[in-house]
Amino acid sequence: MRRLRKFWFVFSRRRVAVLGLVILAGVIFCAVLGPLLTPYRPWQLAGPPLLWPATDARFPLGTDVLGRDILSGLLNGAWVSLSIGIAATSASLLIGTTVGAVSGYFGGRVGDGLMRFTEIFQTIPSFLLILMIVGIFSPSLGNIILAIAVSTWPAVARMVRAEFLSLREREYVQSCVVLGMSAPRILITQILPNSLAPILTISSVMVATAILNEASLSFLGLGDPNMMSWGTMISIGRNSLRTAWYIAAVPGVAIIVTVLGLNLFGEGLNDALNPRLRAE
Amino acid sequence: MQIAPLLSIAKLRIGFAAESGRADVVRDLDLVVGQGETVGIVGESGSGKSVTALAVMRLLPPTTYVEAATLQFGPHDLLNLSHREMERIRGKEIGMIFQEPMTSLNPVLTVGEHLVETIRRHRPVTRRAARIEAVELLRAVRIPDPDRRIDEYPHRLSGGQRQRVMIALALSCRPKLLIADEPTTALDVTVQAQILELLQNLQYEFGVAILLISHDLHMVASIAHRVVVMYAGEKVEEAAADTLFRTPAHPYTQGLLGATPRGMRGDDGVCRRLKEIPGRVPNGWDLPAGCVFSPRCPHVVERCRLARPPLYAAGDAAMAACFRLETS
Amino acid sequence: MQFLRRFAPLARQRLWQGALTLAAVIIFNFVLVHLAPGSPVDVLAGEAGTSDPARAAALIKEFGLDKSLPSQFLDYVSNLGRLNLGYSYRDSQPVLDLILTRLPATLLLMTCAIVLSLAAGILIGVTAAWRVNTPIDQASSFLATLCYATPMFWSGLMLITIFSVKLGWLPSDGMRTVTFDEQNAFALVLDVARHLVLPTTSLALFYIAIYSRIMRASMLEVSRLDFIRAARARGLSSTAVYYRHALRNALLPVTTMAGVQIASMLGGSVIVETTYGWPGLGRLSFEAVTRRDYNLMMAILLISAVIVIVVNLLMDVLYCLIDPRIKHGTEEGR
Amino acid sequence: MKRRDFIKFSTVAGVNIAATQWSDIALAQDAEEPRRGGTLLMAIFPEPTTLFSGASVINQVTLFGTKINESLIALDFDFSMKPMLAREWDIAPNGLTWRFRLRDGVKWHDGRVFTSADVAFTMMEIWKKLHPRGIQSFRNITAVEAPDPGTVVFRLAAPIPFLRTELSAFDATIFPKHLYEGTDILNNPYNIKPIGTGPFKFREWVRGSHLIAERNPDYWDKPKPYLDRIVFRIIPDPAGRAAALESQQLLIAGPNPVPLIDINRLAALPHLEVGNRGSEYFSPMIYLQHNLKHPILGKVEVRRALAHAIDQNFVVRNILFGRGSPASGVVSTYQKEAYTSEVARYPFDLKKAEALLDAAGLRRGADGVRFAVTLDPNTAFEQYVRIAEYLRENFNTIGVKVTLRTEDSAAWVRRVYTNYDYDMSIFGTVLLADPTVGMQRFFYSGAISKGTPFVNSSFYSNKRVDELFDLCRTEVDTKRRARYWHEIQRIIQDDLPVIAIVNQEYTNVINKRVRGITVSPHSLFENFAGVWLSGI
Repeated sequence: MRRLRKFWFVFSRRRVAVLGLVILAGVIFCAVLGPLLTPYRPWQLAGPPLLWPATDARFPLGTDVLGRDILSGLLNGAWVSLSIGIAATSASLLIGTTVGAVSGYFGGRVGDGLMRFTEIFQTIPSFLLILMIVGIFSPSLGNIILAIAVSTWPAVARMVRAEFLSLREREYVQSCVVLGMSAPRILITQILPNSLAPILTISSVMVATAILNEASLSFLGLGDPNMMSWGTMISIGRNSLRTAWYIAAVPGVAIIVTVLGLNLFGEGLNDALNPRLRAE
Repeated sequence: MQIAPLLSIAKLRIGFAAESGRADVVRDLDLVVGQGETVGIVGESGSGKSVTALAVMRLLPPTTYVEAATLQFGPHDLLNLSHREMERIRGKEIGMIFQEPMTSLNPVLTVGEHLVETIRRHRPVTRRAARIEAVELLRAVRIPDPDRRIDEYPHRLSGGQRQRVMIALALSCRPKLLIADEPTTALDVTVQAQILELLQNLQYEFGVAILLISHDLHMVASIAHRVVVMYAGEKVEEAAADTLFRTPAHPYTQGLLGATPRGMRGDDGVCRRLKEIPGRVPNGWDLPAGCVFSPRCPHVVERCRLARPPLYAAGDAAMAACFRLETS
Repeated sequence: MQFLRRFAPLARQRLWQGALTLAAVIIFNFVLVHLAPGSPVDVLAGEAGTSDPARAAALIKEFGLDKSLPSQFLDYVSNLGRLNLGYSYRDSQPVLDLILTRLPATLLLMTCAIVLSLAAGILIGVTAAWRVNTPIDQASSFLATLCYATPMFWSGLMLITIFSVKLGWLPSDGMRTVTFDEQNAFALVLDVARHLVLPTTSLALFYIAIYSRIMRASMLEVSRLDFIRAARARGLSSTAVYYRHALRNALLPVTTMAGVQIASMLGGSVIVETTYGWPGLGRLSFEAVTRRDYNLMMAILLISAVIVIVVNLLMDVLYCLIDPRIKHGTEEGR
Repeated sequence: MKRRDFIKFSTVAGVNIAATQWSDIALAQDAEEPRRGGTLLMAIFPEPTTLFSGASVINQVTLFGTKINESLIALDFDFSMKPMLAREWDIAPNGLTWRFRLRDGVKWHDGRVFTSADVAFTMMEIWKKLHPRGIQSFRNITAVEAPDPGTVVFRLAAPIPFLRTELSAFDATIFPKHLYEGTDILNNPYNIKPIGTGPFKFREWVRGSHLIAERNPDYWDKPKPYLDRIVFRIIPDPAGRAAALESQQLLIAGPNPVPLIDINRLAALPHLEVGNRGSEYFSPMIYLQHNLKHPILGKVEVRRALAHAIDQNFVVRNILFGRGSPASGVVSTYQKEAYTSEVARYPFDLKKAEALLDAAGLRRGADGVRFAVTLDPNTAFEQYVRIAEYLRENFNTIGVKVTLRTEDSAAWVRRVYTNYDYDMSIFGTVLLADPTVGMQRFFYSGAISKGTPFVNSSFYSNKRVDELFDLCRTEVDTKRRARYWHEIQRIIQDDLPVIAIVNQEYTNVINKRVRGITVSPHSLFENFAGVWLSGI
């Protein structure tokens, strides 16, 4: 418990980080309790189309071209974006950590080989890769998550490899080797826990990037058509910019706020978990 | 012989203003450095010696405060100079060199660029003239083949050479005072000797006063005319270098001398075990009442814990802050 | 000459790495692209309305889609050797010509975006560090995070709504107004510039945020180093210390990051070019994907990889220029 | 709006065009004297892949092609023939011989003289062999004779009632024999820099940016053309086009160039005119097609129930924004000869739909779902996706769980027309003036052909309907042909392999400075010889 209090002490000192946490909590609240908060389903043709926000009590944020309630779309979008973000990030973390750990700890030709493989993903622009994958395979939820994961795990791999390379030299790891501990056990029980801090920090930024990528995909028309995500809402509103620009603006603000929250939270996390800063 | 005072400091107080209140790092320090004189300040780390130097140069971070009765350097009252005037003094009137030569030079500028920049900062000199002068300076600090070295980048020079460049930089505008904050600590012994010898020659050549700060008593004593011993932010003893060695008056100085190998050879030529001073240097927050050295002083008496001893005379032009010297 | 001698070994090492990566990219592309369910003939068939099956079969034969994948790959690699990136089914012209017509637009957009993002990023970063923990600093950091969080297409839409639709100051589409009163060079440049403003801003916003944060952190880091205090001890004015000493050293991490960001910026250009109808490679890549134009897709992935490798090499050169400690490929200082 | 509409392929069968609907005032203005000069800025989207309209019917190719290459005859608004490259013509009473007198003094853009040999070559080598519609509609033309350079004679094995409309500029533009003969026509270099006899010559094609057609100084119909040049600006994004029209960087754009939501707003602008002239020729419609091999959709009661669950007025009001009308059957109201309204009707009635489904034994499950289907809308136009989203909701309320699948055109064509891996699909189609050319391919069992898009992929085959189609193909008497059509419509409307959702209007947005557009039902797909720009 003491570590938690210490963590909270450092974390809460940065007002901005707390703001991030509050935003994140709000988004999660909307995502989870969304359906209970509004009477309409996101796709439901609930009212007259093209209602401006704050003109009709039933639709506080107005309705889109087909009369769908934007507020329930927003809440549902929170669920979609967060779930895609988290799913893609965890997949990416899984692949990235394993590759990074293996190539960091064992090094040598295997390590370099793996790094050469991750380098491909550095040279191919990430969004272009996502576009190609989703464009080629049908744009379903699974494919979007796969595409984002495939294009972001190399960053994790590189970071984890650096962590493992440095931690590998530490005495306590050497002593485990001397004790005859098997390599996987050392990796999982010794080195991984100590590199959790940077992994945790980068994961919140990755969720944010995944949400941005998903929104861009939906905007280009490559989102999952049965999922009312924020990107889809913006692409629906794209053509009515002149007459009803709020349809595209409102979900855009939702994306910005969420990504902002995630980033601020990530910064707070970084300071709180980063030993050097914690000492100050 | 009376030396005209160059730097005179009276009742100097320096501290850090943290949220939990103010903590004095240096209290009531009096110090005078005469023209062409070399004064040493000795003390363990945390005794406030480096802070004092930085206070003179006004390079302390804004979270600190510096108060003094007098902080006079020649005609200048260093306490109240404006920011711009202080910049005029630094480098021109007072030069300074630091402990870490490896990181004291800008890695992306050549040695020559450093020198030319500093020279032209203080004197209206053309770039080409400044460069010639720079080569002369490098030769003065005994850097081999200065014509080629001037275009070298810092990372290609050794520690000793870089410290020589720092000295050249500090003396580039013929300052009246050179502050050397632990100049040889990071260097190995052989190079240390060369640097010290260089400092002495330059003092003779340029007539510059030197304020030498170090934790190494013998190194300071070897070239300083007068030595001040500081402990936990206070001056506990001041004396001519040789007097201090022969008859250390303050128990802390005796302890310091006892803790160095050279000092331990007894009259019978037998080396006795090194004596170390028990306890730890108190920091600014929890200072002991009375004499600041009392918790660790072997001759401590009740009075020491009650009041702070003033500076008593201890031999000619020497003083120490210990009640035992009080000849009532 | 001295610089070249110093840089040559690093260049050789980088080019060798680049070649290896490029080979890996080629294989990866080919595999990825050929996993696609639909085939271009469907597109062409779809395109030409009611073409009959015989014609569809002819198309498959003509474009070699009936051959086995390995043989298609061999053809592809051998063509690559002869810089023939294949023929675009859809646009009835060699892919290379198609890309070369669209490449300049993307390079122009990206160069402007890089210049703008570096310049603005460094400026904001330096001022934020100079006035650290003052309202200016907090505001600029918050603003930077805000720009970082803004999706490029959304900022694009909003900029179009404000500057093009409502105010009508700037065009919302394309690269040039196609008119025929012979434009002199200056008018042409001005015209393209007007078209360039919004797309460059949209693309650069994201990177201004990144560079300003890195620059600020780097400036604060460098300002604490010894040689800065030594410089001030030599009486150098605070601006001289700040700009000549601190800034140049603080630039190092930014140039490294700039190299890394090029790849993602090329990805970002896909979105910006689609939003603004900018006739560049980004939009072409999107069209290639939807048209399932294999050769074009592979060529674009390849060209993008080449661009990234070349630009990274340039960034290394820049880095060597700034940081003398780098020599013979051993990056001591980095 | 599905973002991909900006890469609109005309996966609509044939062409979707419309002429401008002029109010009477506008017609009066035409009486003014036409003015020479000026550049007409026109939108073309998406970027064409070739400019050879001989082997392609997608609208952007024909939009450009009709300015360069001309046809034998043009159509008046009542679909009667008007002279073009053919001065006059006579048709044998039995309709098996069509003789055309060609205009003399007509030159190709490269200076060579236009002769009957060019017409013969184009008919036999291009229209009959390569043109997607020509292959079917000109099948009965067995020979083309060119007795002298000024005369060409078509010999027919059987009468072709719709030959009149097929020979118009839209489907049958003539190509220079001296440039195409003996070459691989599909890859002929002139396909991307066409040579014709038309009022404009090809000048430039900058990929991703624009195409330019320059004025042809020695055009046969002096003093036309009035314009100096036409610049076809490639603006892929509908909102971009709307902005360009507003800021007069575009003077003319169609069909359906801007988001439908913006149409009414643009119509209100003083300098713009929005009309749907030309829908008559193309009679565009939006279909919901079922895959009859699907176990549940195979039952006709299910299809009838679904028909009752569609409120066509909602679609017209909220998706087409009034630019269309509810459809009573699979034939468009514009095809006056063939259209009949005495067919089975399925008014919007959710209760009835549920009753029909219950009657068909499809009870609601525990989760309220009777059965689940997938729906593949074509993504060329935003409105198809919006309609799919609307149907998903309505079908949901009557217990039919719909999963939407959107993919680009390649995958859609493969799914619906090659692998038949679909349950329901929504797409727009153009039925043209004559149903035999435009509509038969969807319902004629002979038209089922794997891999060919926009044909019968619902596997609908009805012996009686096939017979009637065969009769229509050669029946010259219009009354009898109409009777066949009426019967076809009644049968189809009972079987409902396809539910026709709406007649879609194709609107053009034209700047009021542009004059002389209204020449024929093809509107934008005319050669623009008579078009000029007024100075206001």
